[in-house]
Amino acid sequence: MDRARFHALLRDMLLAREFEERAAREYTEGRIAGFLHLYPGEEAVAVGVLHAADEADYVVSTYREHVHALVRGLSARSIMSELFGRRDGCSGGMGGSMHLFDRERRFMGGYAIVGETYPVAIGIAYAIALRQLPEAVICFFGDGAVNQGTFHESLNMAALWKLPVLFVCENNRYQIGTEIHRHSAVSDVYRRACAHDIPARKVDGMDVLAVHEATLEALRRIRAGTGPELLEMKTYRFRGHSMADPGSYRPRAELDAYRRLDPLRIAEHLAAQTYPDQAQLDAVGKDHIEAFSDRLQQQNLITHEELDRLRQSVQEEIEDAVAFAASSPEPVLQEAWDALNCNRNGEVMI
Amino acid sequence: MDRARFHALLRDMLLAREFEERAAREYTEGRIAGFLHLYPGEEAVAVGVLHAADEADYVVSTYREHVHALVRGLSARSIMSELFGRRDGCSGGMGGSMHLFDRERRFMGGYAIVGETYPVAIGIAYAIALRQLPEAVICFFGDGAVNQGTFHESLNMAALWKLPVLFVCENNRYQIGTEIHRHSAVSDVYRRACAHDIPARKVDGMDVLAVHEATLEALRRIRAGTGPELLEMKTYRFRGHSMADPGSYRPRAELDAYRRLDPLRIAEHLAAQTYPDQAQLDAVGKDHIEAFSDRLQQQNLITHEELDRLRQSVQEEIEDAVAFAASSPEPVLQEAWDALNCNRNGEVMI
Amino acid sequence: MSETLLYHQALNRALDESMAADDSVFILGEDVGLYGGSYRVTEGLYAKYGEWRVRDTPISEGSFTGLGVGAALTGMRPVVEIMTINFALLALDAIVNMATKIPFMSGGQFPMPLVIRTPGGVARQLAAQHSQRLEQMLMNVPGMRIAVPSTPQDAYWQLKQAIQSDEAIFLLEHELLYFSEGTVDTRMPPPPMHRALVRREGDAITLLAYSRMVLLAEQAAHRLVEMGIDAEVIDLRSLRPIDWRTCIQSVGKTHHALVIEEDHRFSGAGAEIVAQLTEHCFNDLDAPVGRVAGLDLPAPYNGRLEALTLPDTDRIVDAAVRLLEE
Amino acid sequence: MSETLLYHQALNRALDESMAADDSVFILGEDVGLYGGSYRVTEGLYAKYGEWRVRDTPISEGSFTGLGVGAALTGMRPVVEIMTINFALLALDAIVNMATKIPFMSGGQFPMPLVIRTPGGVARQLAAQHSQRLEQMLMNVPGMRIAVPSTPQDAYWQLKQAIQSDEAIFLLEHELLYFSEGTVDTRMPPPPMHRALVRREGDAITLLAYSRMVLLAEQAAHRLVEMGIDAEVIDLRSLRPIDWRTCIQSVGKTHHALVIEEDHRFSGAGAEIVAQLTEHCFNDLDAPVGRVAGLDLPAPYNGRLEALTLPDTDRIVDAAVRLLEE
Ligand SMILES: Cc1ncc(C[n+]2csc(CCOP(=O)(O)OP(=O)(O)O)c2C)c(N)n1
Ligand SMILES: Cc1ncc(C[n+]2csc(CCOP(=O)(O)OP(=O)(O)O)c2C)c(N)n1
Ligand SMILES: [Mg+2]
Ligand SMILES: [Mg+2]
Repeated sequence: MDRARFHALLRDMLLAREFEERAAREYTEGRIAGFLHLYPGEEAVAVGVLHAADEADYVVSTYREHVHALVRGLSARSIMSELFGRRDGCSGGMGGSMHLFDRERRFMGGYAIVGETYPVAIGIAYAIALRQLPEAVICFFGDGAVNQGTFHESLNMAALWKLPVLFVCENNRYQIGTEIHRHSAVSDVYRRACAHDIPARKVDGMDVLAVHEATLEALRRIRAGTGPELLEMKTYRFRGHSMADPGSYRPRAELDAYRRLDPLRIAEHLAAQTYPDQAQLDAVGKDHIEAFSDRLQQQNLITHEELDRLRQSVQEEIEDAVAFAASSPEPVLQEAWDALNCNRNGEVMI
Repeated sequence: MDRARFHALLRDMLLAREFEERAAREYTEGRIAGFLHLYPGEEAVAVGVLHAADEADYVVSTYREHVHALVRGLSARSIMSELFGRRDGCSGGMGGSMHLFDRERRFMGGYAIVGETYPVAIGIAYAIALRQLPEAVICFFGDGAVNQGTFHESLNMAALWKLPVLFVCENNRYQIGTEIHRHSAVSDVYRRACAHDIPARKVDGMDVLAVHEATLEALRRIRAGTGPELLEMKTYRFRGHSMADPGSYRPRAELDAYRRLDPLRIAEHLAAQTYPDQAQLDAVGKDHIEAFSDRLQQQNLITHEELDRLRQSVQEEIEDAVAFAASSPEPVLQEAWDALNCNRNGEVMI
Repeated sequence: MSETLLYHQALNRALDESMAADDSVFILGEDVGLYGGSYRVTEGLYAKYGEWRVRDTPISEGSFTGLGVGAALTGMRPVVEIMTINFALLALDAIVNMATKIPFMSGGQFPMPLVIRTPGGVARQLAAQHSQRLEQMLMNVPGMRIAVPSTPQDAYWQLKQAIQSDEAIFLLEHELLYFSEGTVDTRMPPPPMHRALVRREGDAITLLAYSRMVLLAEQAAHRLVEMGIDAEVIDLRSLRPIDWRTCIQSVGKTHHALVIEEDHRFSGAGAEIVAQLTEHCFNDLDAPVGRVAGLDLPAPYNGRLEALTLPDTDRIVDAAVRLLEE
Repeated sequence: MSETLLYHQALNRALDESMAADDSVFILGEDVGLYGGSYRVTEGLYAKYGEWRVRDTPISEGSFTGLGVGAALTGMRPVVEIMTINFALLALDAIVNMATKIPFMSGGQFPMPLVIRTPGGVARQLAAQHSQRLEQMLMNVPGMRIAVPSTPQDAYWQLKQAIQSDEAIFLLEHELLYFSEGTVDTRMPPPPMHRALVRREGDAITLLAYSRMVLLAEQAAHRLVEMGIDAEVIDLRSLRPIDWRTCIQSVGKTHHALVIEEDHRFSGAGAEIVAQLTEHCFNDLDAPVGRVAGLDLPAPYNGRLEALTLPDTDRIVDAAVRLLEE
């Protein structure tokens, strides 16, 4: 087992948490606007999955995609700048939180209309298959998103033509305020793949190693041309759906149960609350990250000092990203026109 | 076993065949226009299913719905008039072949955009469930139609809320010119229902009694409130997709195989043709209808004379329908405006 | 019975009263129930009327809108909430090909007592996919009516009228109006749903607007009055049909007209208004009918750029002044 | 290299040449392969290029159009056939929210070399759900280009240009034009894709039309000439953008303009044309710009009624004469 790899996984989880919590703060302070959907609680999914991807693979994501982008290698600077709406943002300030794009890293976008990631993913995969390249597409979506018609439409085509797509469901059990048993007749998402004979399984999405292993295996088969697969990651978001959502639809008992996933059990004394405040989140939210770092320590894969250094460097990186974003200039209107007409190749209209 | 019921099934199959073949002739002669999708080969499905329905049940159908309407009790006159575009048509000449409606008989329309029948059906079923009535909705669709997103969207909602819908797939193995293995990863449609835990099975759609039995059972459960079910009827259309389609995409061997379903085996000497001409259709097409009438005769459920009389009466009924349609007046423009504004309740605009 | 209500409360009141009065009214949409609606329009109704009449749906816009169509065929009066208009593209087949065509195609057998309500317009930095103005798309669809309330009173009136109507009605609310306040009289008999209302009388120029743009038009009118220009403000209230008579009367008096719309300018809702007014008032007009509209650009996320793509009071005032100088 | 070709053959030629020249071009849609396309546009290409480049799809318009978008992101040049425009409603999210917005939202990182072609317009008695004219819906969408060829030559040119372009282009063909014949020169350099062309010169009135309506406009012009009215006919060829300069020049000469569109009149494509021409030519116009358009009624199945809902030569001639009398 590779020490460096473990550190990398852990660092990205820490970075992800730090990035998101900082984004929340910047939002509250008015430097980020619009809709902001955060990822705390789900870090093991993005980190486990994307560390299994090759550089040549493509990633298609949703509006809850900062962490996907970050783990994929987009700099915290370019993402934070995008959230700030600045010129140095990865989408030039035009896209914002829900529309991060990076051509170079094959980060093919965050899509904000639920269900759009499937067709985009199978389209990229179609191009790969047509050209017979050893590449794969990773397609993220939520549990609510599987009720959009494009899910089955796209799965059918992917299976029919054996397209190289890994469908990754981030099942956090909620479609905004609607719990999964109230939005889906079958709440095990992986079981839906039976309709198209697509190999599928569920994975503990709070365990970064389980996620990572499952993804590595699936991608190996997919690149060999055996067709699409689906992984359902059972996970949970600690925050509301977006910064606009207080999350009051979640019963206390449920939140408690997920808190108990935290091996440090630091959450228990918070049980009196129905929804965590900032301090609680800081404590509770770390569950799987804390668990993972504990495990690494126990197995001597990381020392206390190394862990501290990781934490330190992550904080510095985010600090730097915010400073960078804050000083990045705002785009001007001509840049918006240029973005729109990027594909006009200089043709003059009218 | 009820003699009268058998005769009724047989008569409707004969009527259906006669109606459709006559419609084809009228189309060729220019009295019917637009798209005309015919049903020969699939009669056992409509007849078996709809004879199992109650008056209070609702039927939602596609553009290939003349026979559904006919078996549901719309007069041949009103359907033929509609195909002729006349005032006495069941849709007043506004809808045509693909849009037959009859409020009184709860024939809730023919829909020509593939995949529309599901939401309409679950909407009616929702109203039934909300009012807690012992009624059911029968929703028809083809094998090609299951790839439309609304299929899974609607099945999920039907299962989630236990809506009283019987989903009936008329799997004739073709989406126009695209054979089922080229349009669906899983070609047993009934297996797709696993994605929503909906009870589903396949049925020999060339056997009217099998269809009838399966439907009776399913409707009994559905009316008792156990939720939706799905029946996949394996069937075949003898003609092209519509009158505009010569059907040259179907391999001879396949057509031969289906011809062999005809117990009279009168088809075999036609094997040299790739697509049946009218005479062949007349001969071949009768397969399951001939088979069924043979069986009734052998079991002494019908006499030769009775059969002849049925044939005779069916021909007369169609003859009468055509004469009626031909003499029905054409609608005038004001009637079109009235149809559009049927729901305006006299409110004067502007 | 006048009260001061927020726009979303006025809508809630209309729903509540309609549901209390008529069992066949039910609501469905994403998070309309337990959550109370993303803009609080359905707050409290789930507890009051139960899950069958206030139905939380999966994310299946095409099918749950179609579900509304099917239910309406049986005489129910569904009120479908599409969470925002941006998702209505997924339901357009149900709206255009089903809801608006069935009454016609069935030869008039099936009325369509269906209401589709949805928040729309450009809110604040929601970026290109969440800042759409799709009213134009439905304007060309026979069998459709489009109501665009700009005040809590109209929100209350028009939603109630829409629910009572047997026609398919699209009620377009504006995301930035939900927390605007206004007096709502629940007793006063409402004007017809599609009647345009003169919000301010004047004789120098007619400002025609709908939804949130009415507020901007009124502000602009105040500024214009200070400059000695007496502007008339018309709130169209309905985009299909449009109450031409009220518009034409006004232009007959002012001889100048300016349309203010949030739509992208090219082929937006304003185009039809300009076309019709020109046709009907050609000889009355001293200058071509003007348009102040959104730029032909998707909404940028960046806040300053976003603002530049939209009409504002300054631009309306400028355009009015220029029009009068022509 | 002039040949006489049918419209559908001209399209087929454009596809064939584009596919031969560039490996990244591929076609997908329902029955485009083995079957050869429901209007024969893709005939022969499946055998020639194989199933990966001529892909028969399931009935999943939303997703296979989106598949085209995804493929275009990698630099492929997909040509998506939507079997008829009536089914495009199911693909509007892919078209509007994905294809046209990605280049913008990504800050210009991703061009969109995607072509969506589809037969549209009113054919013969296909009834309300199959007789739609949805071009209007796309006109208000920034990032979209809409080409509307009326001749085999334009069908050939514009489809080739569309495939070569890096922008999202909607090519609207007309179901009643597929079997119309015309000369196609495959060597001549084409005019810009959006350039309007004067089909007939005249100085009394400008008839503006697109797609099949151009043929009616030309017929009407001949009749008008016989009546001593020298009409100019402009084929717009593109609905987004519209080549205003050509239109304005013509109106500057004729002082009268009549728009002929198959659309429903209310808020159809013609509205924007009237609005712009009025704005730009207000002082040149001797009468308001007129419109001959479809009735605001879904298409009835009955053939006589269907015909009554559409523009025909008589109605164009009448409208022109009346316009000149004003
Ligand atoms: C088509 C569409 N409908 C509705 C919405 C509004 N919406 C945004 S996120 C969301 C819930 C999605 O839930 P899920 O797929 O489980 O993802 P999660 O947010 O839990 O990560 C909804 C309904 C949308 N963006 N797109
Ligand atoms: C959404 C949509 N896409 C395409 C079509 C064109 N079309 C009409 S019927 C048909 C095939 C349908 O096949 P299937 O569902 O198997 O029914 P069948 O015709 O075999 O009865 C197609 C593609 C349509 N009407 N609607
Ligand atoms: Mg979720
Ligand atoms: Mg079929």
